[in-house]
Amino acid sequence: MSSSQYVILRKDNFDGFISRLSKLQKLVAPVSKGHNNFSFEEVTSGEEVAVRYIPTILPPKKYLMPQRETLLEFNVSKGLESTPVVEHEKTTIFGVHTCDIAGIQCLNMVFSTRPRDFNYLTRKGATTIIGLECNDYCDEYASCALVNANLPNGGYDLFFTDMGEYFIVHVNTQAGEDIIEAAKFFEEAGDDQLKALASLREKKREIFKNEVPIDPRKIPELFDKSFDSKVWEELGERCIACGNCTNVCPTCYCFDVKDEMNLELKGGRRYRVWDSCQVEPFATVAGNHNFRKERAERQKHRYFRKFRYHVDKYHRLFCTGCGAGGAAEPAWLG
Amino acid sequence: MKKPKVAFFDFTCCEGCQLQVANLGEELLDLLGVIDVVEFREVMSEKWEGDFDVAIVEGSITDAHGAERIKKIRERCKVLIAYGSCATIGGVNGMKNGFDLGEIGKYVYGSSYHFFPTEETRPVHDVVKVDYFVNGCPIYLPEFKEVLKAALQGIPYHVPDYAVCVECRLNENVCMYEKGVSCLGPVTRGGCNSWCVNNGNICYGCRGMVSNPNQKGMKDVLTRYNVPLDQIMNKMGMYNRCREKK
Amino acid sequence: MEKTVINDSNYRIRKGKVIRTRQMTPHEKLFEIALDGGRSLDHEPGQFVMVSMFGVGEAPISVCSSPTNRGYFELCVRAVGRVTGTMHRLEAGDEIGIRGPFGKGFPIRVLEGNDLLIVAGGLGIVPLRSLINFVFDNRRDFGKVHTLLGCKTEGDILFGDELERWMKRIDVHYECTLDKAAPEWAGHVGLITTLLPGVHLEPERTFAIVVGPPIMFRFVIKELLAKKIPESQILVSLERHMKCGMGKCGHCQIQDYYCCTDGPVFNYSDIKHIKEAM
Amino acid sequence: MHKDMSINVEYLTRVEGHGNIVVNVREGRLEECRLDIIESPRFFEGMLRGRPVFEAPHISSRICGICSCGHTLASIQAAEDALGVTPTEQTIKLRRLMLNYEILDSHILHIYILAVPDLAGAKSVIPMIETHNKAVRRALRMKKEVNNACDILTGRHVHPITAIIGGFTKLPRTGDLKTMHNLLTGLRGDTEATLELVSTFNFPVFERETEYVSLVSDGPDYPLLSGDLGSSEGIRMNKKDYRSMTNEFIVPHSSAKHTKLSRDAYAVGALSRFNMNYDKLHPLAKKTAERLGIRPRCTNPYLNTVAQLVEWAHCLEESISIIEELMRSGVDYSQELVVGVNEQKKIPVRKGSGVGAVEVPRGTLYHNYDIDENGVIVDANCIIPTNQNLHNIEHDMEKLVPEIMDKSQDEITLALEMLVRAYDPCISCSTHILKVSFVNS
Repeated sequence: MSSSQYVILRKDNFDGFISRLSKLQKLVAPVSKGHNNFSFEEVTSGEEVAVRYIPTILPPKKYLMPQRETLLEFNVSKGLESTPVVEHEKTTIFGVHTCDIAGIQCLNMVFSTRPRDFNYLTRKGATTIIGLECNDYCDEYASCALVNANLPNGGYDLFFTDMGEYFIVHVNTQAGEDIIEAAKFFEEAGDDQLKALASLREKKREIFKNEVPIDPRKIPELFDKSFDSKVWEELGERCIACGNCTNVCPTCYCFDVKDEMNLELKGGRRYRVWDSCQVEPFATVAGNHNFRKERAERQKHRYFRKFRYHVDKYHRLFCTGCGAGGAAEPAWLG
Repeated sequence: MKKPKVAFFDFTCCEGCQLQVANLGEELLDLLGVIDVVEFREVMSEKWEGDFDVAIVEGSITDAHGAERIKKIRERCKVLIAYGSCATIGGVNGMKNGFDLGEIGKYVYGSSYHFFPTEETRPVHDVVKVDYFVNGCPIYLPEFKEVLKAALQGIPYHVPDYAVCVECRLNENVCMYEKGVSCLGPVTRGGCNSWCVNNGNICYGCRGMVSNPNQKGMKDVLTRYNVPLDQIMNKMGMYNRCREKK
Repeated sequence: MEKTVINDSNYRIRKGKVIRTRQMTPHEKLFEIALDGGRSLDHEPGQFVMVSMFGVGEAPISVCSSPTNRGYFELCVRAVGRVTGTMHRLEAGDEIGIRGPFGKGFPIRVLEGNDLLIVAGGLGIVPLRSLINFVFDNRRDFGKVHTLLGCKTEGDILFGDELERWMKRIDVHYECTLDKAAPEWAGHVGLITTLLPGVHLEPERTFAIVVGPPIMFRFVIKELLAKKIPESQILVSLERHMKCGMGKCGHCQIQDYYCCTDGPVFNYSDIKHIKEAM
Repeated sequence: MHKDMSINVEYLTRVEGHGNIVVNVREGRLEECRLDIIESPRFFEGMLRGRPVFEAPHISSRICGICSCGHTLASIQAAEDALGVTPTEQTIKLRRLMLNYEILDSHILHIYILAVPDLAGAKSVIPMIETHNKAVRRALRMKKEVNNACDILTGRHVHPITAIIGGFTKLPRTGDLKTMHNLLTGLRGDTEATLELVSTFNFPVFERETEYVSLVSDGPDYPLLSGDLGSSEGIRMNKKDYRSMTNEFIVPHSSAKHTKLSRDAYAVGALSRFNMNYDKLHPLAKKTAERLGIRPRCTNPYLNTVAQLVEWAHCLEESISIIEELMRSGVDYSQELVVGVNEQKKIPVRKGSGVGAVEVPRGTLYHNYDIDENGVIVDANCIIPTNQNLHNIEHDMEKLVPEIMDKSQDEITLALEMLVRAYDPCISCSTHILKVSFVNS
């Protein structure tokens, strides 16, 4: 660890830092919604931020890939006119856990793969990510150690670790450094503090153990063998096809493209919205043939997308072990 | 292009859906730029004798007079849109079907109950063919606009056939079951943007049930949260009573 | 929220104009389309475009004309959904939005110098017509050409006039079978698989190209393998729900593959283990 | 001049619900004059039996889309009365705001879309888009803005979501208060323009003395949400005794029941409230009244529309004050409720009977429930403002027709239609709720 990359933020400066940050550009962070539920929302002060939180109802992917975004504006009143657009807003996301950062890294891979998705990439460029370390498991659904997402592994501009009296902050990018510069609350980390961080990480290795008794490298192979397994039918019987599991998943990115006319029927917009492979029409073609008619087939598809299909293409699992899918729905790969 | 003639009609209902349309505000004027409203009793004195392109119908059919009237309207229009729970699923009027019609008549009107003949409540499509449905009590305006535009463009509108939970999760509401109260979201058709849960109340099922609910899965959910099935069935009886055919 | 125009957006629409239309059957209509500014589509046989009906949506449509036709291309559309239903109202002179072409078409360079066995079921003739006409326009590049067509009834046969011309050509072997035929029908009756035994071919130098409804593939491919055509010389074109055409939206995913970017034309040897493919 | 005349205005338009006016004149003498109600009944009171009282506000809101906030509030009040629940001060404040929104929304709808076309000589608001575009746009805007404010507080205006027994399921955030404040203060200009427009109209000249009924109270506020029942003949009683106030009786031609008190008929609504509680109006509302030349006691029923505009000014200013108070004091979010249908018994349940009496746009609305020890409704009764006005309308017509007999049939028809419309009758809810009560038996 090079000490120049680490700075300290004392806890009594946290509120000042958050309010300063919120004045630089739109700032979002996890906030409590009661009943042990959290969500990323716009904040302007430190007290609004839930520093300890379990995975938010929706992952922070919603800022990079909004639930609904306009792709094209058109006018049909005198000949066809259409303009492709991107909607974006400079945004800082504070308090992103390593599982959600891993999710954003997956999305970055998908949307950077040619043909590149300029709507996503524009928004990615406008987003600053400030990570926040989990010193311990957040809840019983997490399996981040299985997929190696419990420790920081890039994908952020700044990374905060809660050390009790203070946060130790890893400065990873120029954008991160700019924030440190602009908010005058940081001091350089000393050796003791770096040592404390190292020992915290050491302790984490004791706490976070692979939650599922399999070697993660064997997962794709295991899935290859399970394609015709009965387990999918059991899942299908319990699935109510609500689509929650895909909506809350940090790596799910499927979308639908729709048109909307203005009321005077002269112009309108083409937009995309999140879609879910779990709902019936997802794989239905014109003429009503559904390529995944059964809930069991759709659940299987979802699991294979997390653990098998994308491994060859993107060289990584598309599960971040956040446990959100499991929390949203009782059925979980056990 | 000639503007399509559109007429609004109401049957047994609270007329709140018409009011929702009035709540479009100045957007109404955009709408009036592309359609020709020929009958809309609540805001217009004008009457239209001829045929029309689109009939927008609110309310349930609850007596013989209503049944005759809706059949005549169907004959006069090319496209019929049923809007609001009363029209699409019978809605709260359906609660009446849980009583003996003579008994409920006497309870409300006393000895003169026979002046007010009534029949079992029916949604509009149980009497005449309906081309488009706008569910909800009241209608959700963004959806109404989508349906109306689809009707004017001559393209189908597919009522969402997924649970309210889908939209509720996207709105990042804390699940009502987690708050300790039961909610009909898991079995009710979405499309309302989880309007009631967004405002801290539960879903009462006003949009009708999803067409292919996983009953076993649903029972699992109820068991998980210790909700008795009859409590859910009683709630279903508020809007969805007309599903139960004698 | 800022809104910026992105010129390199993948969702940019190219404007086209309907030059001519022809009602082919009660359900299918043919559109001849020219792109704005006389530019050519530059597609390969087997590729598709996303057609925009603004305010209604987009739908993937196979290009059914050969790229040898310059200055225009053709789409043959069955009215089954919102977009295709609306398309049927278009007439000559109307404008239309086009994205694409998208996907992998038939590998022309690989096919050259070989015999071709083209098997089309129902609407499968639409993408294949692009290939067939390309082959005819470059007839010397290919060996023997067998074309087998299966339809439900006589009324479902598309491009009937062209088929008659193909029938008359001496450099092509063409046969058509109907599932159900009127008594006056002179041709074959029965499933398309019944035509295959009658085709004489040299399997090692023959590429079989199969396009049809999902149910057809399995039976036809079984016959082809029985005829000793190598797995790697069987090509299929698959249909899936598509929204973006760029391997992102997820609708057309077939296990490891995205039909829109990895297909729609696949080599059978690549997908034979893919259980969801056929 | 002796003449025979028969007027039958079927499906009276531009009022909510289905009503017919029937007038028979033989040899210059009025033989018959009545308002038929031909809406199909809905049996709400019957349907409420057997349902948990916690569902009552949701269900009875569906009696009428126009007054759904009013029905919700009357229903909540009756239920809380039966259960013995006392709402907090904050809840009462927010409920007053909610009721104001409803009155604002309903009055502006009535003034511009139902009444102004008659006064401007237009068939309806539709042709006025051409002839009075600015006014139509203003009307739609005013309605929309009030509606938007109401959406913030109640989730939506038509069948409100957040108002339940015990309080609110969602309370306005700081930003919400600010938005509502902006929306309402932004309406002051439009209020002025409306005042100018209405002051150019010539309302029909017609007077008939009648009894005016509304809520009354000893407090300083213009009583809308709570109070005793009072009449211009000096009667005052507790809301528990509402049946002695309304004295419902059946008339053969109408599916809505009629009411009377000291005289043959009595009136409720904006004009009654104006006559009864003028002193308690906001100073700006009084000023509005002065500028429009209306004074208590006003006995021209056509001027109900003017009284509505006075009330609009009052409710707008009072709403702004309530919001400003909340902005100053802050909102106590610990009062936000999670109740569902009270399956967790968070609100204690007991056997009892309760009455709700609320001034809704068209007059005093009563809900009355008897509940058993499980909180299930065993008896329900609702009395609707329009019901109470029907008999008064008929008496107005009986006096009016002979006075205008020399006019053409079309003119008479229009005068009668305008009269009925001036009461802003919500026939749809009045028939939904008919119930015979057996007070004397």
